[in-house]
Amino acid sequence: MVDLTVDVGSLRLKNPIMPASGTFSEDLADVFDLDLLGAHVTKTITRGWRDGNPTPRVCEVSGSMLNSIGIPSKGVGYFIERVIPFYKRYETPLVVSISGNTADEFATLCSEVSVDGVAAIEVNISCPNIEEDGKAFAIRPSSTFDVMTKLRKATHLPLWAKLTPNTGETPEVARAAEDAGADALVVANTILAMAIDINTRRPKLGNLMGGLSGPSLKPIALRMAYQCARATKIPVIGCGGISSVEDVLEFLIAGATAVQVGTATFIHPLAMPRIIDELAAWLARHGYSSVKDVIGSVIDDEQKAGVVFMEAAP
Amino acid sequence: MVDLTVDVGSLRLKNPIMPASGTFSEDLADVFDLDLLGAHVTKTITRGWRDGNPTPRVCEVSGSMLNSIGIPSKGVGYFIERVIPFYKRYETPLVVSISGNTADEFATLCSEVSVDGVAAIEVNISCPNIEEDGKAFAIRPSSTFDVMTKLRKATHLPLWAKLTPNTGETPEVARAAEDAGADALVVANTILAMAIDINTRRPKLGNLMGGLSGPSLKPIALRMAYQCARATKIPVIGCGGISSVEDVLEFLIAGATAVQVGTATFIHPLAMPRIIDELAAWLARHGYSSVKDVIGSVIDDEQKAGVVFMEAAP
Amino acid sequence: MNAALKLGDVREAIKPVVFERDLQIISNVQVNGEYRQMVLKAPREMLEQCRAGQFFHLLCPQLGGENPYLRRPMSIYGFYPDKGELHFLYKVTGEGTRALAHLGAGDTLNVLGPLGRGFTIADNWQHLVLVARGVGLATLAPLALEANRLGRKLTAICSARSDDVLMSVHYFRSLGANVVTVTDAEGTSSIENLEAIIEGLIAEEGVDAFYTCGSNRILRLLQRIGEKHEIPGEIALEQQMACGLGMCHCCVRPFRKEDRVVNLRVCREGPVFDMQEAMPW
Amino acid sequence: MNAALKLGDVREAIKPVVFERDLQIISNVQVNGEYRQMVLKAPREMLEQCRAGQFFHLLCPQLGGENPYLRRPMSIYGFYPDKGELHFLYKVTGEGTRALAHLGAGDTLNVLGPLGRGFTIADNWQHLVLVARGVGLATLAPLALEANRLGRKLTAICSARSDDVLMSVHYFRSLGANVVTVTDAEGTSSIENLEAIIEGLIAEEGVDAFYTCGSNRILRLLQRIGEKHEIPGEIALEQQMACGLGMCHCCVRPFRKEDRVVNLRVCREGPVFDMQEAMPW
Ligand SMILES: Cc1cc2nc3c(=O)[nH]c(=O)nc-3n(C[C@H](O)[C@H](O)[C@H](O)COP(=O)(O)OP(=O)(O)OC[C@H]3O[C@@H](n4cnc5c(N)ncnc54)[C@H](O)[C@@H]3O)c2cc1C
Ligand SMILES: Cc1cc2nc3c(=O)[nH]c(=O)nc-3n(C[C@H](O)[C@H](O)[C@H](O)COP(=O)(O)OP(=O)(O)OC[C@H]3O[C@@H](n4cnc5c(N)ncnc54)[C@H](O)[C@@H]3O)c2cc1C
Ligand SMILES: Cc1cc2nc3c(=O)[nH]c(=O)nc-3n(C[C@H](O)[C@H](O)[C@H](O)COP(=O)(O)O)c2cc1C
Ligand SMILES: Cc1cc2nc3c(=O)[nH]c(=O)nc-3n(C[C@H](O)[C@H](O)[C@H](O)COP(=O)(O)O)c2cc1C
Ligand code: FES
Ligand code: FES
Repeated sequence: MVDLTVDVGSLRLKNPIMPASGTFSEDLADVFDLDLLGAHVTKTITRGWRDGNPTPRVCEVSGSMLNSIGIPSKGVGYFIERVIPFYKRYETPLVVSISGNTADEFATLCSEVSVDGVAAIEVNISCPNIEEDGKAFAIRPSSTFDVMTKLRKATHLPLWAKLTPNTGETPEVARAAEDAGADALVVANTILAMAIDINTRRPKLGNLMGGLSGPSLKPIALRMAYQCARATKIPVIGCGGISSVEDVLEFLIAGATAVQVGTATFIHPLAMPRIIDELAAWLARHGYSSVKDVIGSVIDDEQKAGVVFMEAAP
Repeated sequence: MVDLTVDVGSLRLKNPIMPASGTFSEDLADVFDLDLLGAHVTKTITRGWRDGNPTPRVCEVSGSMLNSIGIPSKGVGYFIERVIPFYKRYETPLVVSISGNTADEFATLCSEVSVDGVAAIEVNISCPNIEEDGKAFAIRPSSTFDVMTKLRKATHLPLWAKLTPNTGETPEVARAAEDAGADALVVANTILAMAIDINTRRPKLGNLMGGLSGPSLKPIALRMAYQCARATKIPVIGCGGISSVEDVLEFLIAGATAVQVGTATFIHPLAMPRIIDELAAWLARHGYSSVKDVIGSVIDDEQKAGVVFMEAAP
Repeated sequence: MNAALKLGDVREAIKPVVFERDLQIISNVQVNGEYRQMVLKAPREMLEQCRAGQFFHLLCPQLGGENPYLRRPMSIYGFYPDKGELHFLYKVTGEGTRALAHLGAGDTLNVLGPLGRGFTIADNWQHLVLVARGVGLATLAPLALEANRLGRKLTAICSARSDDVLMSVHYFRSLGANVVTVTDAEGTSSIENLEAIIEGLIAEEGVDAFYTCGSNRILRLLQRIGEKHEIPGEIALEQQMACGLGMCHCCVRPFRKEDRVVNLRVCREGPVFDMQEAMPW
Repeated sequence: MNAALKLGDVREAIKPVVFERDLQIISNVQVNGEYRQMVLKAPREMLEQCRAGQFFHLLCPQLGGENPYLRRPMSIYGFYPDKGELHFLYKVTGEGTRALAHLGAGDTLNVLGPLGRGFTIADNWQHLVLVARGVGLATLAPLALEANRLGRKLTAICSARSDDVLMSVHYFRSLGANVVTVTDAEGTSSIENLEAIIEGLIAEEGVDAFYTCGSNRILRLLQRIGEKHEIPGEIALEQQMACGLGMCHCCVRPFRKEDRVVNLRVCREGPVFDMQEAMPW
């Protein structure tokens, strides 16, 4: 028997596979037993009611998708009353994703959801923020540090910072989050993108632009996960385009302690339980007794460390 | 007969299709008549000799590729003596792509290649730069403005600034380039990415990381081209994942005046001449007399202008 | 299952009731110029969960140069637990449906379902009237089967461009339904004519419920008539979908609920909605 | 064409001489446990450009769940302008070659070529010796055809794991070549034994040129023997490729040139290089 458990800071997970925020809900219980998962991660909520963005909210691009769901939210009251109790029936720890328009509102929500039944809080610092001209907190190290400092003070629960790929300063942002007390980094959210219908000449998304997710994002997210694992000492949770056990292994080898599966669940609702099985089988076949043995096992010659912190190509 | 000519600033092109730097060379003349193209864009050169990066220099990722060619260069002397004369036999204007480790070296090269036979200079400000901790000039508006100011002084030829997607500040960088005197923006270069061979546990590229190009990049590059067209008044040349006439139209509708085709030429060496034919046919079929009529014709309701400058998703 | 999927009850449904399965194709043929019918071999446990108005989310294959990525929602056109068959009726419109059209007998198709909330037929509704146009008939067909099973009277008003694209007339008739056809070609499909036909039905036979899907003009008409005569109704709606399960919130449409406008998910709270709550678009 | 592609002359070649074409597959069959042979119908104008040692860049199809993106380089195994045939011999190793293996007679394959610089056979080279292992034989086979056409003597030393994977022995013999087989199974493929065989050939018959490809150990051996006896040689090398045409500079390998180490493109300055300039890896 292969040991699939991993430790994300103080939180032990029975396996490193969990859903990505916004691509998972109670509804998936219709398809398989959610207790199979390493963690449950909810869709981001805000304090108050939000409608979300105009439709169409998704569109297809070459082998991947764009979304501009926005963050429709029924508010924190509904969430605490209706959603948290649902997940209490499971053993799997619940991770609550939150966001706010301002750092203070964000911090208030953070303390409000620090309740029984919640194992960790994922802070989605990759969505637009009105105090920074609509830039996400996680675009700049300074705004990352400021908001994380406030969030850190607002809760004693483990705090996972979810980073954005829409930045040229990934390692610096990662270190800012670590310095401000993040317990883990979720790497990464979607990257801003666009598609236009050439027949109607209208953007394919009602919101003009949206986030790219799915296989196209994987090489970018993997690079970021690697950069974050090298730049910080806190656990990294890889996310972006993961749809197979091979993808999971790529992130673990790069240094991720666990991974989130997002868009792949839309295509194959059973992707996560299947990957968990295949991960155990792969590790067994390759003679590993614990998944921990592959984490960070990338062979990157030390002289190349300098390259790691570049944010440019070629 | 549909009019395919476009004006990139003072430079008139017979059609809006040209190769992307680094994916084109004299060698393509073995496959078709290079005079069919709207412009010729050379691989980036540096002043002195450079070897380029260790192999493997390319790898495949889901439906796209990564490269870490680096910028192998035979230096400016060889270029002026051997390469420019080759292109003189063609009517099509020659655009020379250059780069430098420091702003001053970059500017020196810029004036050195401002010679007879060169119609415009594309400045690759998206490659690592030692004065900015290895960040590319085009990651930050300030470094973009500084290097572009020096480059502007170094030449009277049209100056095209090639931007990077590795930034959270595309509109600001675009405006900085415009303010410093760029005549056009090439949007965009590759985005930093990574792939790992799970069997060897080694990065698939000798240089650890490299640039993602091909279809996966398209929605990101399109978003940037749109942002740049909205943020500035200078022509935008779209680039990233273009492989069909539909892709070209998407960029033109978004506001690009011309486009560059890169990786698609590796898959289909005849992609560019085929796209030129198909573009004329599409325009004729849809009743347009000039390609200029589709440029910037995107229907984006004005109230959404605010969204344009966000650099975050969702 | 249907109960479990009803609005508000979602949270109680933690036993897996939605299936992801590779099904074998029995046939996949053109039924007229625009529509194709696909018949799949399906397990009884899956078919027994199906209800009229529900849909499946199909993983269209990468075939014939088509590379669809997301699944495509398709109404259940017919489900036969005894025969072990699941039927779809689809129109080839884009990448996904073009890819579907490439499949042949013996190939497999991965399906997810049944999904969503189907039609209601209340115990005291005796005369049901459905008004459908185009591929909307695919969605309403199993309702006729169900009405037949329950011994209710059904009038199907089928609207189309011209006679040769009138779908399923034969099918509705075979189930003992009264079929009225109206076409653009004959000039009989106008809203005015439809209104006259329906008012006639109400006056002569009485109508207990309306069912429709798809057309905005027909929705407005039925809302108006329904309100006037206090006849309830349901409408099946479409929206672009990613997950099909209720997770992503991409498939919302606005509905009137107690003086507020709320967004509901077509895949979860729908695709069948109360007709008066639906908002024309 | 060959001339136009020679190092340094590149700039003169502005007439299209490389073809991108959809070719029809005549056959694509397993020839032993590891290798498959593909025969394509090709136009004479393309085949007349071909030279031994050149390669084509194949657009492997999206088939059988494989989604190769970049083209795959494959040596010309045979080209027959009179028959209108182009042959490849390939080993199924990954996504692209797995996809190739799915193709059958009547399907089309998009090819780009001929590409690169082929083998040289100088006018005064009478006895040619080729040493090849594994799929390297695919690259060296057309050299035997050319030697036969030019009336030169050819000795082919074929090395393999065991007898049953010895490729092309029959083919080389049919062209009148002297074939020596060495295998790991029999313990005859050691470098020492190879050296003894080659030294024997030099002593008994004289050798004018060596040709090889692929193996590092064989390269070192031939470099040593070649230097000692002043016998020239050529080696065909492989490297990952994107464009195949010389544009992208991804396919470089280091070579010794006048006391410097320079990077040359395998697709353009190669895939055939001077044996003494090649650097073991
Ligand atoms: C609940 C439901 C039931 C449906 N039942 C049927 C049916 O029985 N028969 C039938 O022919 N069609 C039906 N449709 C419509 C069908 O889903 C679309 O025609 C199909 O998705 C088009 O895919 P495509 O790739 O061929 O077209 P494309 O235009 O290439 O599709 C592009 C994207 O838009 C989405 N899309 C396009 N049209 C629609 C639409 N009308 N509704 C939702 N998404 C759309 C696609 O799913 C895909 O994600 C139904 C839709 C819904 C929501
Ligand atoms: C000039 C030249 C001639 C060749 N001739 C033959 C031949 O006649 N028969 C034959 O069986 N093989 C030949 N090869 C090797 C052949 O190109 C590879 O086996 C093939 O590309 C593997 O592709 P894949 O998708 O099956 O494997 P994968 O391992 O999935 O390929 C992944 C990537 O690596 C590249 N790659 C993998 N192995 C090689 C290699 N050895 N050389 C170059 N690129 C590689 C692929 O092209 C692809 O881009 C030749 C290579 C070169 C450079
Ligand atoms: C439809 C959709 C909705 C999403 N909503 C959220 C969200 O509310 N909060 C968040 O942090 N990330 C959200 N994401 C981003 C995902 O959590 C994930 O970071 C991203 O999709 C990349 O992973 P993937 O490629 O596996 O999907 C959403 C993604 C999608 C596709
Ligand atoms: C192999 C390769 C080499 C490249 N070299 C350069 C270069 O030297 N200078 C440059 O500005 N861009 C270079 N690029 C980036 C391309 O010009 C282009 O911006 C990018 O590939 C996106 O376009 P595409 O998706 O159409 O390829 C290179 C891209 C590739 C794939
Ligand atoms: S399609 Fe995802 S919620 Fe309806
Ligand atoms: S493969 Fe592009 S230069 Fe050789």
